[in-house]
Amino acid sequence: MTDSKHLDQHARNGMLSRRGFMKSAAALGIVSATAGAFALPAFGSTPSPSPKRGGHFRLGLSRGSTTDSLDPARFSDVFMQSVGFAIYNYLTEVTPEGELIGELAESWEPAPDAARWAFKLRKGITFHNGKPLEAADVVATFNHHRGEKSQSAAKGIVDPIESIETDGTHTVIFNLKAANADFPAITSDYHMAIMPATDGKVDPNAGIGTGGYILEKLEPGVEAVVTRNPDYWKSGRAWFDKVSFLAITDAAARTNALRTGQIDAMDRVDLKTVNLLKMDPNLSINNVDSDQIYYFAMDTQAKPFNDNNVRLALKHAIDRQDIVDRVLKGYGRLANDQPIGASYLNYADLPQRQYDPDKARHYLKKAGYNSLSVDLSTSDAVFTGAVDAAVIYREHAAKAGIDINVKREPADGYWENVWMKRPWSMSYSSPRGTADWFFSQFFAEDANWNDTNWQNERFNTLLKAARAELDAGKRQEMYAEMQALVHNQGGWVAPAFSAYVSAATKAVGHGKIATNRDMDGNRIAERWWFEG
Amino acid sequence: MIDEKDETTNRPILEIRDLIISTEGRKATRQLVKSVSLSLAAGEVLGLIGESGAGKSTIGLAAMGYARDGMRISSGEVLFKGTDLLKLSERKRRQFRGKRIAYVAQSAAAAFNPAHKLIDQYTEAAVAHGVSDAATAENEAIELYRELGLPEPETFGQRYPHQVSGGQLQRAMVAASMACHPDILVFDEPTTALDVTTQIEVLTAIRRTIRNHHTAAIYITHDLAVVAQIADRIMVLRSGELVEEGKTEQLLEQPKQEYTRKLLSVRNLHKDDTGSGEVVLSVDSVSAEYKPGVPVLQDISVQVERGRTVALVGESGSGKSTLARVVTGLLPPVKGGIKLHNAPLTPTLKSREKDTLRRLQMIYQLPDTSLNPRQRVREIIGRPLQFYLGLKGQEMEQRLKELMAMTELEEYFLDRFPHELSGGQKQRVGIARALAAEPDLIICDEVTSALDQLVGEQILNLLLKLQKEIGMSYLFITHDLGTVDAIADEVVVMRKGKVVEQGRKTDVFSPPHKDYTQKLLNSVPEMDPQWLNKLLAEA
Amino acid sequence: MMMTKTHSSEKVPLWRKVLSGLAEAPPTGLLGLVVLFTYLFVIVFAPWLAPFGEATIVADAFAPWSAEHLLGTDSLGRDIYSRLIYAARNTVGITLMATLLAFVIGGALGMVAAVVGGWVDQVLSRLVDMLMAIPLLIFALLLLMIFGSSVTALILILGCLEATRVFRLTRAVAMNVAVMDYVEAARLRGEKMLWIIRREILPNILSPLFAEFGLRFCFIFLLVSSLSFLGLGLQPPTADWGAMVRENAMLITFGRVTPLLPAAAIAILTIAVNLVVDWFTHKASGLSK
Amino acid sequence: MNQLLMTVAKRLGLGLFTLLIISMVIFLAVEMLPGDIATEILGQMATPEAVAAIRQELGLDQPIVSRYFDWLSGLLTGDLGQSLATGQPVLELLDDRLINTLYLAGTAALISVPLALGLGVIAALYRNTLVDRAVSMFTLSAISMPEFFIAYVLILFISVQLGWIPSMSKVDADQSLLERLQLTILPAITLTFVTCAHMMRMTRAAIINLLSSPYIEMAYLKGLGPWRIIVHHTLPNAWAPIVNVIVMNLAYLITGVVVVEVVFVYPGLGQLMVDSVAKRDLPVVQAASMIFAATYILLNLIADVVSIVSNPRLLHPK
Repeated sequence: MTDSKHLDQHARNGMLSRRGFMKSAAALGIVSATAGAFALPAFGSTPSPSPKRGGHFRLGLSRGSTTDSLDPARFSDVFMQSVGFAIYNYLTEVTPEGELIGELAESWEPAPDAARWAFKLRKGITFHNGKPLEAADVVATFNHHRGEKSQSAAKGIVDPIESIETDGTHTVIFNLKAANADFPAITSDYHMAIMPATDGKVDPNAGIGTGGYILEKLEPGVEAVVTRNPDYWKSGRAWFDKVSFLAITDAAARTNALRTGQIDAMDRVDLKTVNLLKMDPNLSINNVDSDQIYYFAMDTQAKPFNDNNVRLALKHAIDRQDIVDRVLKGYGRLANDQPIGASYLNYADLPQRQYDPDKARHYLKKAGYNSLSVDLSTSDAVFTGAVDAAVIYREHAAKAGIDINVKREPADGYWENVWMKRPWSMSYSSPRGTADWFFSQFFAEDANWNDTNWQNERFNTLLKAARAELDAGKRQEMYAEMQALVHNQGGWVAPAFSAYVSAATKAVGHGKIATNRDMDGNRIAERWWFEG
Repeated sequence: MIDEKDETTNRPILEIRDLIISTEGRKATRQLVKSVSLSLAAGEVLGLIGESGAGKSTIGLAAMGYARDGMRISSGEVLFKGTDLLKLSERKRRQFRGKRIAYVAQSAAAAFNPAHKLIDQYTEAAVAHGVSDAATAENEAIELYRELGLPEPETFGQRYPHQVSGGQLQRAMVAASMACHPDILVFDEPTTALDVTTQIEVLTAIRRTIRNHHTAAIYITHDLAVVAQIADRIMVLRSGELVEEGKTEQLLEQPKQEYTRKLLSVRNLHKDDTGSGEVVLSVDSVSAEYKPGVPVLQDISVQVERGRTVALVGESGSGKSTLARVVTGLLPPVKGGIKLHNAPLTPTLKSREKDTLRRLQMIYQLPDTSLNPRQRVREIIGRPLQFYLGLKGQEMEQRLKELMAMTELEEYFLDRFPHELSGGQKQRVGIARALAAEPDLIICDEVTSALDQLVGEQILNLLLKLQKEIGMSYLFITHDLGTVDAIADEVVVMRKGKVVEQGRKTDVFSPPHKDYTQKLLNSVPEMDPQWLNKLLAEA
Repeated sequence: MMMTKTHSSEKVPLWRKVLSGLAEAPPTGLLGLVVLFTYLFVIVFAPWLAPFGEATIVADAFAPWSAEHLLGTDSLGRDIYSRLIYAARNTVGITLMATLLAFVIGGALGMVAAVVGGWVDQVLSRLVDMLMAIPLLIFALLLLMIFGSSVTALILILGCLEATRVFRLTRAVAMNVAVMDYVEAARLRGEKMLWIIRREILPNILSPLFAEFGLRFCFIFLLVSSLSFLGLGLQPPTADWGAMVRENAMLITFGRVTPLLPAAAIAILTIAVNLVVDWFTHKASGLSK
Repeated sequence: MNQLLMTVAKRLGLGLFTLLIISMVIFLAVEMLPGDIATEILGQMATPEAVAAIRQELGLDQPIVSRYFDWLSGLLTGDLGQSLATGQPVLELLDDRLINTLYLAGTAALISVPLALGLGVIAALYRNTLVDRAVSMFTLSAISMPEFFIAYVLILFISVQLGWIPSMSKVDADQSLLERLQLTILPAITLTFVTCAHMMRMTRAAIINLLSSPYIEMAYLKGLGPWRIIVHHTLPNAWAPIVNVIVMNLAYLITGVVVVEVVFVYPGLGQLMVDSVAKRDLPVVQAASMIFAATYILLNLIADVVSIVSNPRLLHPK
């Protein structure tokens, strides 16, 4: 029927490698975009076996907090994100295959260059309160995150937008400050939930969207309950009658709830006991490869990290496989000191850097050191096992004559006081939709979270040029060079991409699970179902 | 079970044979009662007398088949109407206790449960033993209360123990012991904790009860004069052994044993008047109060001359101890002043010079609480030497030995802890501590009342000796007129914070007396078995 | 033994007293003592007893029990036996220090309040009432967030907070002693407050304080492990029993025994401490009779 | 009776003052925490502009003193303010959770207090025997176990293996009392383990302490049985210390059960408080602290009242 569906078929038949698939899909996207319109078929992959409507789906999630808010500008973790994707729709959607398709947007086009984007909205969609979706709602939604007084966590993401205007009731035009070929991907960000506007303003706490489920109640830190939206405009989605999102912070409590049938699915399986959990015949463990990256960020302006030889020494002084094996218990894969993973459109397959104490010593000598002692700040606030990872790294580096002094910082206030403040600290990052998005936020000279203080002229020039470049081949070359620059000169020692490991009872069915965010791209409520 | 009351008039109602009671423990046991036998006929009153450690209370409790924690009845028989209580199970024994043999404890204030009303504590035993129902028992209680002269007998039982005075409480306890109409009553020092005037009321009540109900009784006391009023027969005990036994009159008039004679001959101390005219302490028109507006002392003036003893006498609540607190500075007076050697003393303790403090020393009533149990005697006595006089090393050692000698204590006691000493020895340490400061005046607060008679007498002797040797002055607080007679040069009789009478001992103690002094003097029991009868007849 | 009653012969050497004390000890007390000494031994000689380092990764994760790794390895491949031994050090060390600190602060202030009385007592008591009204766990949490959860901060904060409980008890028992005549005698002598506290009060309240020590030790230990549950206790990779139970707690729900080992270590220690405390207090109460 | 009222009035006054001071202490402590609601909500995603905007919106840019007095004057007019994080009125946030917390504490107390008293009485009755030792050992082992350990073991046996009671105690307002009870029973048992030993030991000690009293000997000499002596003669006089320790444990049950809430996913106040501290949601932290502190003060007041009522000396002065 359509190319994308065709591709999907191939993927399932194993005819295309994963990356091969990505590349083809990317080419398709670009071609469509340049062709002027982005015609949209059904939504991503059609569910495989036999989806059945109905049932009360109970989902145990780890990061619910009593301070959770319905305001998408304040979404911060998997709990509210998953609720958000159940009750809201977005302009665009990332399919499980990593393809960007329209959701509320029927099509979009850059006009005339990549600095101005026009999105055509679907017609006939109504909000839960009965109000029809119009361009003004989209404008108000984006304005909620923009401007001087924005309190949104997504402010940085929408910063490139100069102004937004409407063209009729169903077209929104974004004027960007500079060209950006990847702009449509940004609109799929979980903060950008489209809300109804009254007098040009949205009420972010009303919890009203166009999504497949209607919010029944949110008890922050306890549960959120949604019921199926009978008038949902998508077909073949939102199978459950009712979904309860339960906040279960404790991993053991989550596991027990799943084993005793009090919930149907859970996130963040405890990796220490995952092998024991696998023995339960009623459960299935979903190990979803992702591009969530764990890294050690060096301040490239601070001694001794201002010497690239030191950075290279440290990059060679870590046994990445050991980290994956011990900290991630194998649920992850090697990273290569740069953030762009295999799921990205413009992934460059650079040679994997190996653990090589001799090489590390060599670079250390080149930098003028016989031995080196450095402080590494970390905390389990970064990710579960972060301190363990640092301790293991310390053991690896010791073999290269580098003494890493692991400094455990208070978990509380880590992001405020440690990360980007200390010369060397640990951090993690979820994947961003595109390489540009990631680089702009973390490696560009003016990036908000340039946690390595990295200033590379060639990189910055390339980044700007690539945004304006609409030729796929040239873009790929540029991004490949940028990835190499970060890999060889950047301040990240990135050992691993972690997998999303979740579990569900065998009664729950699903298609291919998306890799872009946890719990099927946070769209578990919309995409999963109970088997007949 | 058939009541055997009538059948047993000739046979002893209670017989104890070869009773041995020893301490319980993993270490070598010590015998507290060494093979004592006794018998009690129906209606008979047997007095058990002796000093502390004589085993008299232990025997009294054993008569009920009961031994306190840490003690064990190791052998012997306790036959109640022929039934050996010791051979019964605990459950069976319980059927005798309170029902056939009842107990009256030393301090009713402690032996009544503070949480329950008096009437409930009366009816409890009767109901528990199935002798009568609560209502009947209550009526009987009211009858008994009336009989014992308790105020408002109908409602008296509705009070809680703390709402009743000591003498009334002791009478209430006597009443409670009668709840099951027992065959035997065991009185364990029932008047010891009372003031002399109250003692008479209780004694009268006890005697009346026993006689009216023809109850046999074991009466335990350390005071021969008291037991003389009530007992038909007396057993003198010492260290768990029988010293002598006999009919009351016979034993009082012709004691066979030296120990008994000693007990009889107490309070024959002699005291010469030792005036010197030099006033050491002068209390001038002192008034004091704990709560504003509630005076505890009113306009008291007392002078103590060097080498003399002034006794403050009065019943509890008379304010005599409060005066000591005022003198020592613990309670600043609201009016009046105190002079030491004519130099005015500042009212509060804090403002007094070290040397002033040194000149005024104190000896306390209870040697157990006045010596720190965690300090050795050396430290207790040595501290004032070091603190006031700055002695150390050889000098200190020398002085310590002198003080031990002065207080007639062995030198090796210096390394003992207080709990390793006897009561009298402890009190001597207290005296040595006071002497160590080389004071001008020692305040003695009831120093003998917690001690056995003979021991107390030795302490008084020591105080007298010291007075003679070093010319010590004493302000002597006591409720015991016998003691006053023995030691004082001057007497101040106090009542309710006021001085009733004051003057030289010879004057105060010879007629004509003021009413209150008269009453006090009359209340002191005498060895004459007819004393109580006479007193009651007079009244 | 023949002994003349001279001053010098009265001094029994300490070791003999200890020996005779032990001979009279009830079997439970002895058992407690033996356990405590075993723990002490382990704590002192931890580096020699532990075959591997506290945080060193020595083998694959979850290695089974073997000759080389007596109790196997944990999820990171650290030797559990070695960690148990080091944990003794950390756990007992921190808990003991915090408990001692609590007793030093709370004990000292409690005695001052009891002896001095008046407004000093009022102020201290009200202050303590107030501090006690703030839930301990939450307050500890707040303070640890402010000052960071280093070992020093942990000891100081727990010590200070628990000191309020100790204060209450000390004040109460010291009050009972403060009304004794021998304290009045010392006052009348003109002794300074500190002397009275040190020589007259303290020796006489040691036994109830000691009894409290056992329970307080348990409570502080539990607090440390609760805090580590909430992520603010001792930080990894430092081994402590509470954290070891916590780290492997998930295994309990699968019926595995690993978490039982540190838990048992804790339970045995607690019981031993309380057995010894019971024995001492029992002995002390016998002494005063 | 008069004295009782006086005591209550005095304590209440003092309690209010204490609350005032505590509110300042907590306010200050939360202020001293690194970061504020803005940085905590935005976390890794914080930009200075967004942080500043949130601060301005919530008035966090005002000086601390004026913010404190704003909060205080709100409190005096019965307004606990809104959660900084969710904008919900604090009262709404609290009420369900407070009920849940009280329900759990109540259930736990209903199990543990009688159990502790019973065990304490038994231990005192059979003091220094095997029974006493066994009770003592058992309760000591129980308190030496971290709460979560006990909880996991209970879950293993009762929920996972036997499947009797769900492992998750997610109560809500719609459930019947019975359903609630079933869900609350596991956390309540866990808390029983934690609190029982302390109360039991105190009961035993308080009773044994009184057993050497003359009036107990008197009761023996009246021929009464051991149970009657303990229950009727000892216990009434031991109430004061026992109630004190019961009250301390009740306060703990209400204020200190965060860990149990986490393990059993029980929506109580503790979790709310910890989350709010983590997010620096000051009005919620303040309100929860005030509730906790007031609970503590009231419970202590109750203990004092019980001490007075159970002691005729205080209740009926001469």
